[in-house]
Amino acid sequence: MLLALNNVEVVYDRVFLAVKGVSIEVPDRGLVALLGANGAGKSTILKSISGLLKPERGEVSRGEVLFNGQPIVNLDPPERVRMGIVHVLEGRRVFGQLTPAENLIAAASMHKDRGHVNALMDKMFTLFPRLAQRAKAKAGYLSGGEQQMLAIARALMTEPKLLMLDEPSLGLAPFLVDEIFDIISRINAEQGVSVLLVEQNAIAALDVADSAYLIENGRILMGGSAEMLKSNPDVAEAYLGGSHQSDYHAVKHYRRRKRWLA
Amino acid sequence: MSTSPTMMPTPQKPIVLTCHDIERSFGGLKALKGVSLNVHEGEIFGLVGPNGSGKTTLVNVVTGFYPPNQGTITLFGENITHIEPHQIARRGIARTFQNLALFKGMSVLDNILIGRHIHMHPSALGSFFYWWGAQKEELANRRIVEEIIEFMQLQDIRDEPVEAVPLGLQKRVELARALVAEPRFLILDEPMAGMNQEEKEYIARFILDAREERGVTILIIEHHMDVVTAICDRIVVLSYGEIIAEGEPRQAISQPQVIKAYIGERAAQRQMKGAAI
Amino acid sequence: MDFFLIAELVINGVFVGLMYALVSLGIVLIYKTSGLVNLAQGALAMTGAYITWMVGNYFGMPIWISIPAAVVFMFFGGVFIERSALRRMIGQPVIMAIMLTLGIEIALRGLLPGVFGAAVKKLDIGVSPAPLFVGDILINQSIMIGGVVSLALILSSLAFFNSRYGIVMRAVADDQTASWSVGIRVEKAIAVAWGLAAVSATGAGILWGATQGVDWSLSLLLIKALAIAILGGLDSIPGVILAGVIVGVAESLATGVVDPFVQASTRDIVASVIILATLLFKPHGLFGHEHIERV
Amino acid sequence: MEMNRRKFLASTAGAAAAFTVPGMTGQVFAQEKIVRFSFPQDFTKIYTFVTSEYSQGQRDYITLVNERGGIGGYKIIADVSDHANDLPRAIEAYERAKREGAVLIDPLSTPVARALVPRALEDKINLITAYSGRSDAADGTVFPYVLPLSINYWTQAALIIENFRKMEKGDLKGKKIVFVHIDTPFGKEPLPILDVLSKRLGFTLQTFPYTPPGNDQSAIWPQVRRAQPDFVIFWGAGVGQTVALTEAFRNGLKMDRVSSSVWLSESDMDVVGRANAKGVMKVEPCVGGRSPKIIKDILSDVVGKGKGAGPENKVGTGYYNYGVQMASLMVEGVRMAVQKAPNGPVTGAWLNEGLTSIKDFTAEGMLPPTTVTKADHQGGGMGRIARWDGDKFVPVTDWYTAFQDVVWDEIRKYAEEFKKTGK
Amino acid sequence: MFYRRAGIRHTRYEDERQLFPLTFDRVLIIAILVLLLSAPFWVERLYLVGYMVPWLIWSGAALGLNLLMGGAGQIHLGYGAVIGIGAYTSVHLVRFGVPLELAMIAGGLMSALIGSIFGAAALRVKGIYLAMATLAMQYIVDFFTQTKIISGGSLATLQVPPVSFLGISLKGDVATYYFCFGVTFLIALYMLNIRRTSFGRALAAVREKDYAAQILGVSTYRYKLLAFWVSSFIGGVVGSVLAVAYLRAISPDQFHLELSVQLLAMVIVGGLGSVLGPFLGAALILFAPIVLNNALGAAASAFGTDIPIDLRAHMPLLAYGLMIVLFLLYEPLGLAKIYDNFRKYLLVWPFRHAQK
Repeated sequence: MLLALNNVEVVYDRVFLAVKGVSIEVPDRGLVALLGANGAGKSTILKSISGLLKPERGEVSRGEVLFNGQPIVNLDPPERVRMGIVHVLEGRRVFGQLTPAENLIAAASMHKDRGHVNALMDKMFTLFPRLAQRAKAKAGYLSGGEQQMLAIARALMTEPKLLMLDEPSLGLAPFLVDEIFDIISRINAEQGVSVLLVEQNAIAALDVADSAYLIENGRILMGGSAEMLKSNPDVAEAYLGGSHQSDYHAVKHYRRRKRWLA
Repeated sequence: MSTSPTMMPTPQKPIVLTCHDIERSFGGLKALKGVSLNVHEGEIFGLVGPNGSGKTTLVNVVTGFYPPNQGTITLFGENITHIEPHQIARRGIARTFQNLALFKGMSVLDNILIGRHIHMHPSALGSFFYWWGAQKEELANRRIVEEIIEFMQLQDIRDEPVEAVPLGLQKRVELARALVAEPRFLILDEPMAGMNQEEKEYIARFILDAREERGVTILIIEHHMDVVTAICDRIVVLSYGEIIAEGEPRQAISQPQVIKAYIGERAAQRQMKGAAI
Repeated sequence: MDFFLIAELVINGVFVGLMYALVSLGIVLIYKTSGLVNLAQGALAMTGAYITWMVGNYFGMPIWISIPAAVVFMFFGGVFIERSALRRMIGQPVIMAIMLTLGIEIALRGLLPGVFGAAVKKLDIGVSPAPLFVGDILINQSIMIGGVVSLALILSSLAFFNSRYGIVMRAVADDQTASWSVGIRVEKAIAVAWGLAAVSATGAGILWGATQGVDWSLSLLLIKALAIAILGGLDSIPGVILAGVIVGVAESLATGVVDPFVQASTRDIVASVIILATLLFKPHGLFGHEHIERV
Repeated sequence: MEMNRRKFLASTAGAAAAFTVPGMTGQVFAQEKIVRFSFPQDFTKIYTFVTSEYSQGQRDYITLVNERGGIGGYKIIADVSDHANDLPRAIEAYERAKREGAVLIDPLSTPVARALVPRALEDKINLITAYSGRSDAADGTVFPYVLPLSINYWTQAALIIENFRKMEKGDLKGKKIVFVHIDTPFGKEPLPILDVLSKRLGFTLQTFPYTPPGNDQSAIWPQVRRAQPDFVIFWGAGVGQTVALTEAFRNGLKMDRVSSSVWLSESDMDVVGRANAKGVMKVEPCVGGRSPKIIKDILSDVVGKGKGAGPENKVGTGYYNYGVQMASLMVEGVRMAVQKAPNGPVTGAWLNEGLTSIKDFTAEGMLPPTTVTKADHQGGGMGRIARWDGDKFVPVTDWYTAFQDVVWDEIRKYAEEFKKTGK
Repeated sequence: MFYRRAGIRHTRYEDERQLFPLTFDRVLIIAILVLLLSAPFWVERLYLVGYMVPWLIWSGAALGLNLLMGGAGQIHLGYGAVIGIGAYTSVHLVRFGVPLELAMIAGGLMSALIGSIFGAAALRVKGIYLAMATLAMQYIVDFFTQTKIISGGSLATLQVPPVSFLGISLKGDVATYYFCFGVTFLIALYMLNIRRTSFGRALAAVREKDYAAQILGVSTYRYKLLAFWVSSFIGGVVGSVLAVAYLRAISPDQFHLELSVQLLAMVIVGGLGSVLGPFLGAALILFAPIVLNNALGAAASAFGTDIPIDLRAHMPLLAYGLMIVLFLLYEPLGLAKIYDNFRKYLLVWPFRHAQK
């Protein structure tokens, strides 16, 4: 197993428990999705893996995070990146004042060899030809899709074993969503990079993922293979708002009325 | 209680809020492209759509934080398009925020008391002559606040520092702070984000009660479709700053363009193929 | 008004402004990387000058040894300040960080004169004080060399920012969390920024110390440096050069043109007026592009 | 570090322990006959350039007196502390001094002296304001307990102008004098005197203020140069003085036509460059260097015995000697008081009687003949001009005084004003 | 044991809204007031005039600054200048023959007026930028205070004539002490009252989240300006007290940046937003250098230590700076927080945990 979370708890500001006893596994070369509503704790789980809780005054208060069998909870984010974990943040967060090329160089701070960095950059530009075209512009002026590609390319510069993506489809046009998800599948398949994907767009995510976990209110509600989840009626209920099966809606509605308004 | 969650708006009911052809852009990005809608008195009006579709921007335009680049907003028949938020508050709007905007370092009670601001007469000199000035007003307003505290069932945590209270309760405190201003129009921005089923039900109940007992018109942004369909009278679906559907909730969200923009492209394709979900 | 006088004031103002700009370079470096304004920058300049003087005087080293020694010492001094103090200020209100740097400023003003004596020290870097006239215009050799050296140092810092590590530091300036996420050692980059800020302060301290002598009053360079940093835009190095020249010339002309009319020294409030005017009318400064805390 | 080590005499600091053990020192010294002086001074802020040397001189002289058995059986205790030019600390020091029975206080700071004036007048404690404080305190009728005991800034300005007049063979008509000064109350103080004198003697006066503390005057001196002055007076302290001189030299001004007040020292010259500053003049209120007998005595009896209050190489510097000068005047005051009332009681009034009876005192040739009366607290207004020869300050005039009518007009004007509002 | 919340039940809002709802706190505060009021009868003059009077005055000023910084969250690096404006206005008026009572109010009003101009910057910028703007204004005010018409002639000293307050002459130490005590007491009482009224809550709302305050009907413009107005008014009144009761002769350099920084340090070391904090902070910042200086002197005499005079003289400055640094690093909430922890400990004693 490449990554394993055992019973992880995350606390913000020493008071607010955001993640409660979560256990997750990502196999080597696997593509795993975390699904759930806004604020369910998905991003927090990613941050507990990449170590980015600290700037938000959060910490893993219990449980262990194992990467390649090694505990990493006490490591700083840069050390984890050097082990092969990279995190593409929600909202892309490219370095807006830097050009795409500089974005890539900045992410290669762990490689001493200049030639190696150049080779990696060439690779990225072939993987994302649109970035090569705009290599001289400031990254802040790229379109949303281009920025997302840059964010992924930047992450790949660290030569990760595990690529974590937080809402890569956020705010992108539908055709771009497809493109991004295709790229993610390709990276997973062709380069052998394991992917841990956080998505609200559950259906799109389940389409590409091997397996997935459903997170709600900081807990894992359900986990299993993508096929299994897809066929589970509760998943459809929770993530499609009952918009397809009106009889489900009626049942729930009735139940709800009884509970809420009695 | 006898409210039907599927109560349809009666056309005769007067209009509370009108947005007419609202446009707003940030830098080069057009967040709202000619949005128009009406909210009627006594309605629970839902605003749904994917992240970044302009829901919160619209609410910020209505409450005066981002003056629109184009279009007009009318509240209770009065044009409020370029009015400051604090003046809009005095015209009967209250709102909550997507990412909690409680005042840290203060107790729950004080947080709710601030909600009474527009009904009080704060004065530097009045504080100086507390016993002859402010005390009477403070006590009178305290009574009203206690009513809301009871209504929202916040008695236990009244004196706790607000940041020490669990997130679900903080949401409730924020709702109490909005309600205590006795608004005629209440805007809730994702009041149930990150809540579990039980908490969601609590909030939904408070929302319905607020409408029922206080006659408040409510505009709500929410991602939990079950809740939206259960309590909203009408909804509007936004995508890329445009209204792509509106009407009765269940009907509105089952339209193909909504599925495409909100539920997911591939989901729509699968649905067309008739695959089971 | 005499044309030659104005010309002379402008020329000298340019050089003086560049020397101020070297102090504010450090403020900009720190603001860029960690988003806080270092009010101890003037005191760091003073410290750098004291250390240079100390190496020369106590160990009898020639100036070409004492300057590099002080630069190295101060680099690690800057790193130490960041490590031991400023790093803990992450997440604290702005006022706390401001106050912390003020506290460091006060402590340094107590420490250095306390240890080495309060009397003015002479720091000789080998610039002749003899008059140098170009026609009717006097070029102040000390500040001319100071200005040229400052400009060279600022330009080389610009060049540094295009190097690989420079790009990393700019990335940190742009988005700390994102930098962390791609494996940049953000703390190290910020510590390096502090080190470099201390080095630029040392450079300025040595140049000013050679002009005016070394004592606590070197820490007063702070206000000029702040004015330049704010006018330039707080996060812009080219801004520092232009703003430095503007502040230097404005001060020089205020002294030469305004003072005789008002019979008072307006020099000090030039910096203050520039700060205020910038913040009120163009809070981003001339070149600042980062998000400014506007209401 | 060795050179900067300054020894700290136990006796000088002893009373400071009183804070931790209130009343202790009072008992310890109760058996002895003592006169207590308090020297809270500014070692850390504005007056840093002068305080340590000045204080060293004061303490060395008092040690010398005590080594020789004191004055008429009285030992002199001097409490030294730092008030950092900060009023709460200074007032605390004053109140402590008062409680411990100090009869004299020398704060060596203008702002502190100002705040202490009303208190000292009320408490009848002798406030020494040499080279600081209010210039109008020379009027003893209005300020009975405030004693500058030295030439105030108005007199210093008058002495400088008189010297220029002598250099121009008695006539300044049509000459141009430039006054470069720090833009603080202290810097502006001589202006009224210079104005009156320019009218009376017919010279034109041009003034250039610079921003305190004066570490950058590069825009001032080009203007001075272009004004083509016959004489330049530069008026500041500490770093402002050295920068002024450096700039004057850089601008090619004739250094032998440049003059300063008393605030110019040998270490300033080191900063400027000893050779560059050659020819510069300053006002000397007492003899500088190690030639006076008192300084020689200190070297042999105090410093030589390891009881010096500071590094030996500072003995005999300008500011050190100012300290000795003031201490000798204070001690002379004690001597006169003991003559008048040998058994005390030692009070401020007792010492005041002594101080205002000092007559033609020269401290064995170190001072100009100084006479302090109940009316004149300035001591007669004598000083001289010395010129830097590249190595030391060499006197170029005898002790003299000048334009005291103008000075006293100004003194009375302000004293009158003080009387009107302050009492 | 006496310090208990248990068993205290308030049945009326009035009771619960008392300034000190706990009996023990009330007893404690009354005891302290009695001690302070009787101070002239048992405190030596040295400590009364040298310590208590400046402590009261500086505490009052720090309270005023804390209203702005802790209460409304606005940074101010030029409070010394504001105090100076009040001092100069009232001293000029008193010299002109205006009674002190009026002159104090006028000083407060003038400070409030000019202080609100400082506040205008707060409407444009905040955080670090506001700090810089107020710093710049400190220098600009300094420049104008230096002018002859304000600072008064070539000696630049304005003597304060003997004054009386409500018919009592402020010449003696005791009267002066009570005068300062009264003013600071009123300011402290005001601060306590502000915290339990809508005015104080509105300020806090502006401090914490100005956008949320806006939508609750709080005009951030208005309250930011009001905060500057009120705190400057307090600064002005304290300035006139400082001038007539303590300095007795004022000159521009008494109100320079050092004073501003000193007050800032008091607020921070004492505890942002606390009413108790400024009193503790003022005591520490004012007296630590003095005590240290005296202690060093004592050490020098007792052990004959060989401390160089320059070092000894600079030690208090060094300690002052380090104190600020260490407080910020180890207890950013200041002395008031330390006291609060202690009090909480007492509240639950003999149990260990106060809460959570």
